[in-house]
Amino acid sequence: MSESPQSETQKDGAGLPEAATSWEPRIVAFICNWCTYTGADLAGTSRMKYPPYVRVIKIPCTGRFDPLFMIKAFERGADGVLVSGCHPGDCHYTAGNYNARRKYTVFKALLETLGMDMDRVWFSWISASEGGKWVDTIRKFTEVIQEKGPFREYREMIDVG
Amino acid sequence: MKYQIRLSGDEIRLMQEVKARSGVDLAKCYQCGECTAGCPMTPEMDAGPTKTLRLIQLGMEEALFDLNTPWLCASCETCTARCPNDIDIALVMDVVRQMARLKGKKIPVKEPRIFQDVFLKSVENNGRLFEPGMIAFYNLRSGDLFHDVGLGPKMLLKGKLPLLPHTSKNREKLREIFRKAEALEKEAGKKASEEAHDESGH
Amino acid sequence: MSKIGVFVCHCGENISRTVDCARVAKASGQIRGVAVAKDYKYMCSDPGQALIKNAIKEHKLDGVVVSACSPHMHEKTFRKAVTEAGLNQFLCEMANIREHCSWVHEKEEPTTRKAIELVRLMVEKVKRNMALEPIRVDVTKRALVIGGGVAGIQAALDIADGGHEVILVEKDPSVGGHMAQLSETFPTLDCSQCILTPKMVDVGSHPNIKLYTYSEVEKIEGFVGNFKVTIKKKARSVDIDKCTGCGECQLKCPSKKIPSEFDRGLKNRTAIYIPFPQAVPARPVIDREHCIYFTKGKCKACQKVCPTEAVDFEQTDEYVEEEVGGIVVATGFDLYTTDKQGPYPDYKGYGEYGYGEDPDIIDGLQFERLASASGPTGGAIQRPSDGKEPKSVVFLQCIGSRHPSKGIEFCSKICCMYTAKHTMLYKHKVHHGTAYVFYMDIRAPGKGYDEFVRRAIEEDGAVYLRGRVSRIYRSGDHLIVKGADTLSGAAVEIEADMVVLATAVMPQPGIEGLFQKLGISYDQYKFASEAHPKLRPVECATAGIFLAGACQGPKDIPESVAQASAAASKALILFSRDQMLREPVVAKVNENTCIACWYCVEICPFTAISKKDIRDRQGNLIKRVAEVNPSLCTGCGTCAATCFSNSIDLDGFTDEQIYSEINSLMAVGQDLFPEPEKAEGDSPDEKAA
Amino acid sequence: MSDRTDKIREVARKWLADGTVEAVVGWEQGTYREKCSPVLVRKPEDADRLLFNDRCTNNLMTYLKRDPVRGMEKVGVVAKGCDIKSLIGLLQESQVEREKVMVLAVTCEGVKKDDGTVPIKCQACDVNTPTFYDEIVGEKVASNPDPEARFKDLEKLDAMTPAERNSFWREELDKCIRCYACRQACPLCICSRCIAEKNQPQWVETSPHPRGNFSWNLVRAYHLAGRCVECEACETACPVNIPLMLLNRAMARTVKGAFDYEAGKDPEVQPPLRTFNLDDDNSFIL
Amino acid sequence: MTYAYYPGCSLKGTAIDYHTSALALAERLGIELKEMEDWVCCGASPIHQRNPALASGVANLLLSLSEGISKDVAVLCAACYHNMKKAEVEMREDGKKRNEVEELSGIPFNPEVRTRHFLDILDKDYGLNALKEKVVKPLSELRVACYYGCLLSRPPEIAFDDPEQPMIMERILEAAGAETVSWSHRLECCGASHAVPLTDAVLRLVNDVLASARDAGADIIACACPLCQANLDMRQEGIRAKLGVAHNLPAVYFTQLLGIACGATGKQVMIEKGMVSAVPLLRAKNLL
Repeated sequence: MSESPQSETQKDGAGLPEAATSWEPRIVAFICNWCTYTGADLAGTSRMKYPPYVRVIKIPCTGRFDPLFMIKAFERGADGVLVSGCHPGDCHYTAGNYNARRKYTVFKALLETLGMDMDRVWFSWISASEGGKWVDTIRKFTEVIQEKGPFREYREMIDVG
Repeated sequence: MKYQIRLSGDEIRLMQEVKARSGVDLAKCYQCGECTAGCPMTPEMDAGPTKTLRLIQLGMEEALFDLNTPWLCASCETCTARCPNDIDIALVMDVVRQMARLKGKKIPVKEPRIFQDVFLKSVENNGRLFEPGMIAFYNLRSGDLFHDVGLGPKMLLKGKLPLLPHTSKNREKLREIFRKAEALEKEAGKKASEEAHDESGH
Repeated sequence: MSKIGVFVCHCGENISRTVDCARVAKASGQIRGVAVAKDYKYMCSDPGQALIKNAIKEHKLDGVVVSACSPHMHEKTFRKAVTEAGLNQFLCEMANIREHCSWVHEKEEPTTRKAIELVRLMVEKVKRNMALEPIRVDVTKRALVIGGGVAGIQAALDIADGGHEVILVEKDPSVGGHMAQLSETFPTLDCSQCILTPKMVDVGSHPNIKLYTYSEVEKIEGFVGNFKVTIKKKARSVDIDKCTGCGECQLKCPSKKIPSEFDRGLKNRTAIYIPFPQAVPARPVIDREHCIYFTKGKCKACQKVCPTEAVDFEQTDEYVEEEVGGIVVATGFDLYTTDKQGPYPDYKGYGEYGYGEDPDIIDGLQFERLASASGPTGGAIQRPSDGKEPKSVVFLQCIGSRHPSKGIEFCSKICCMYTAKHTMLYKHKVHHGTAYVFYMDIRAPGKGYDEFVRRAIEEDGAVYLRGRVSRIYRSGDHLIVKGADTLSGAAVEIEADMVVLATAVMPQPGIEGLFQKLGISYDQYKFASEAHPKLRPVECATAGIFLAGACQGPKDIPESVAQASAAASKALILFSRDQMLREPVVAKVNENTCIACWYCVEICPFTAISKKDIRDRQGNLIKRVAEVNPSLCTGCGTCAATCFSNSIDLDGFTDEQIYSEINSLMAVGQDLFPEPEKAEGDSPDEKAA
Repeated sequence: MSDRTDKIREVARKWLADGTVEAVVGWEQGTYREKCSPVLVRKPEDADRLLFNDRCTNNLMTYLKRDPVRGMEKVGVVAKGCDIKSLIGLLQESQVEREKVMVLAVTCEGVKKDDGTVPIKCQACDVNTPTFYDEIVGEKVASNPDPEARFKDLEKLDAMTPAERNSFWREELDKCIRCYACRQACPLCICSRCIAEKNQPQWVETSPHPRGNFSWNLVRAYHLAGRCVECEACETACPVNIPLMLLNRAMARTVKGAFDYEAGKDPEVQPPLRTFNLDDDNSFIL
Repeated sequence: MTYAYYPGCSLKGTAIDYHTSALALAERLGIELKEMEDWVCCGASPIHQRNPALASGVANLLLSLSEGISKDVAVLCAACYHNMKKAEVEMREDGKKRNEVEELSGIPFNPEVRTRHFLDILDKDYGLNALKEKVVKPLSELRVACYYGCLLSRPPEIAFDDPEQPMIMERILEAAGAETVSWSHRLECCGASHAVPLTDAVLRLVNDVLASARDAGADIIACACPLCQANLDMRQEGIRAKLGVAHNLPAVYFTQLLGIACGATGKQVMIEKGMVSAVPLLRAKNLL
């Protein structure tokens, strides 16, 4: 049953995104189950439209978000990472998002110190009623990533590795 | 200071007098401001109807009779029509003008008062309004001798102004009503102040 | 090797309009570990569910991914279906290709590719899912109600009438709370005691209610369904079983000048006293701080006069333990004081009103006592300084409340209404007096409430002035109140005979100590916090603890009673089953690598993690580790993300699962996207329905 | 200096003789040039091996969590102000029990590195005279009035564009050979099994290629954010001279700015990632 | 169909065109407007501004003059209508008030009497279908802004159509083939009662009304009140001089337009009386 993700990668050969010629933005969104996931559901039921390059990974709460998930996503070729949860005061678990915010603050500073391109790291609070905000956020983020192109700096490291 | 008041329980008398003259209970006014919002004359007014009613509620007589607001009321009754508490605000304005006159208060804007007087004088004299005479008399009284003077000849040319006043056989009846009404309003003033006196328990 | 089944739903045309579902099924079939992949028009329909169930049996599937709508829509449906086919429900996951894909994207190649990737992501997750069982917790079907005001009384009666035992703890010698002090109640003006005392009597005599008055909660252990409560019964110095409540002792007690709490200092009481005639229990208590025997060692007048020898000077505080399954917190409120040094040291008093030192400046509860027929004046409105009937009374709203510079920003909610009531009570008793009210806004949103306020103004002639009062000072026989009326723009000065301050509704002073014992959160003012302000207004974030009444924030009587009944029904729901079932999304600790830094213990919002000693057979401590109580854990995962030795993980959202999801997204090869034309005719057996 | 040495020996002897402690961890004369080495003194008569001078660079707190000291009922430890910061960190995270440690604090004018230079932590030291101890020896020594001076060498990083910073770090981190000396030297790397050695899932790739190196160093710095007491042991230990303290200090500066927190100051205050404030900075979140 | 007709002072003076056109129209429709004898002035706004009781007394006198002609008093002027209708409604509904007014005026009130505005008569009594049949020259392509002003529907008790959204004038003029525009200031006060003493304020109010009608695309404004018409028509020159806005928007009586539609000549409805002449417009639309 338990197959380590590592073995999975090896099985799929290079395991890397397609060649730059057919590049499409790869955005990973870590979103909480109660607010942002439901907000994204609302965007769907309202038939709002946004570009199809975002991949959602559902977590119960932004409190569950370990910043190292973000590094893993970049290691695997993500061009942008979004983390989104309930607005302050609205957390289903009362305080998960406050704890998450502290982690963001520290991790963001660390990435900045290391010279990471911070346009590729977004944080947001999107409530269950903010389907429109979800759509706007994804549209804008996709636009930014499309303008920037692939995350070459990180990919170089990956390629060398 | 007009806007510094000491409340001692007597303030209710003004509201009671207005009620006696108009039947309007201003305790119902909760100061929502809709009358001021709809009033066409608000830009020219110092206080607007809402605040005028407030001064009555608090018995601020001196400040009330200093306002131009009641005199600028155009009697369009928009305020009355839209008041959420069905207060006949236009009537209150009429009553405030009436009270100011009866109490011999100095009127802050003279023109509407003069117009009122000459208009009614004309009516009382002729039974019907004689517009050219009324305007001339108004200009004389207000000191604005050439007010709308340009309009007169044009209207004359158009045949819109009669040269002589019409009169009516019922003129006397009309004058009688004028006289009686005047007597009654004075009496009502006395009664109102007595009632107010009684109710406030002094 | 996993055997996963993938079931792609067309949702009529809702998905298939923009997503090539057949291709999604085909591509899914090529993911390693996928044994079967099918698409179908309506997966949630009976035939759709049958298709899944048959596939589970036929292919001996050990995981299912239903690629359809949002899990918030149909996760329960499909989990039930797989359970019926013999698969553990937590081995079924949903890939959301409707709300998150078909509905929000155009019909184009990347949309179908996204759908395939979403399936792939869930397949990788499901491969690492564990068969989990819902957590079962035994329930003790008894309730603890803390606080014997109207909210506590109502909650206790409702639970007791529901057939369960209730432990009602009240810190004062009698139940009744503040409502017992009120004269009449808005907006109906019925007599407060008349409607409350029958309920107080019921509480005292209900076979299912165990009443602890003059008692406090000392300690609370355990968790939902299984709390163990220690109650301190303060020494009453009277044996209430022997006492008949005849009152002889009160008459003989020589210490008579103690300000009565019940009458809010407007009347005195004795050292041995029954707080008010309708008290339940109607038994006295000795106030040892003021009792001559306890302070000077001599007297015992009460003991001598007692016909039943009920007075017992040797009594000591007693501790009893009770086991309960749910707790209703109904500790109520108290009023802010304008004193310089009040019971709320964090908030400033009102020096501009003389710090509450003038006897004719009173608060709302004192006015209630003045107006009450059972009060110190027998219901006559008399000012405290000299007993004269006040000819003008000025009522000030928003004292403390909505006054950030004094430290309080909230609206106390009930003052507009009770002030209107006060003006009416006053005018009904003092016909020629004038009642003035300084207010900032009138907040009267309730059934018959605004009409009530308008009645006070229109019929009873209360003069409402929109503004605050800047100063109150004494001038001879009068109090000069200097305020304003912003509607007229006037500065207003009133010579008042008495001033009534509608002071802020505050939690009981020091109540946070109890909240800490309960492990429930509270706001900056020490009002208890609800789990969700809109959808869970009665529950605490801590499971099994419910809120009733003004301990949560300012509330009037009907609201407190309604919330009390709601809290009672929450408790009754809890007691309706022998065991509770909970989603097994809970944290678990890897004891091998846990280094006992206690970050998880500190950060858990539900105090679900505790410190555990691991000992060898001889009892020697080997190491200490964190331990999760699955009954308390709600599965937020904050601990898992915080632990830097990564020794704590969250079932259902394990690090491994999330990593494999990330990996699945990125490890995308060309072969995963068969071209649409190739899909035709080339379908591998059974991969497309 | 010799005065402090005498006093240290005196206190240690007394503690050992009257059974206050089982052993005292301190410094003794090393065998290589002027360097001092850690020593564990168990008998009163061995107390004279202890000394204090400006080559007592090692942070002895790391020994508190290692055998055999870990198993002792009570142990004395000689400590400079900076060493005590790491003790406070360990106390906050319950790695050491206060009642099992006797802190013999020593005032300090600063120590020298092996190459004779003065470390930044000494240049901007704010604990020359320790404030947290059981016993203290030495005259009071004034501290640098501006402890923030230690952030001065971050300015060269601040001045770079993100791209420049990125290539700077790429170059530095490429050197990493994944020997984990930094981790071993760190008094606050307290995990019994480091995340770098966990493979289910594989948090950090193990081989020393740029991607794995980047991740490892990032993880290390992140896990020390708000905890690192800037003792410089990691940087000193690094065989390929990666400027690890630049990263650590950048995090310390962030934590100070965002949460007004300094590691190793007060054992009663919650470390920043173990708590939160309702009004923490929210400006960067959409 | 005979009505007791109360013209009021304006209709014998500044609004002679209203009077004339109404009679011309009535004749063509076969409605008899029989002028009450020896009527007096209703006192307009000044009378109740001085003394509300006086206004009711005079109104009662006027109502009594209908005796022998009809119980329905036809009124064209909005101010007259307002004063009379208000007194009538009050007296009918409030016995105390009725006693006071009867006492003051010395005249018994006949509760059968109804004050009727001519618009109401056309709409309810005559009927739009009948009106349509009389139309010989439809007002095609004439975009009319119907202006009610304030007094016709305030207080709401005296209104003969929805007091906030009346459509009666639109219905009638549309029956005569006109196109009506939807505009915002249909019920706003033009300030007529201050036309003499507070001219500046009145210019502002009239300018707002005219601008609203113009912005809505109106060719012409139809009025049902002599004070409104006088104000809207005569003040345009003052607005040009003082506010620098040239509207040049004719304001005529609805009776004038209806008269033309029913075959009256321009002269018969005195269309030339307007200060801002409607003649060029009506000629262009082939109505003259």
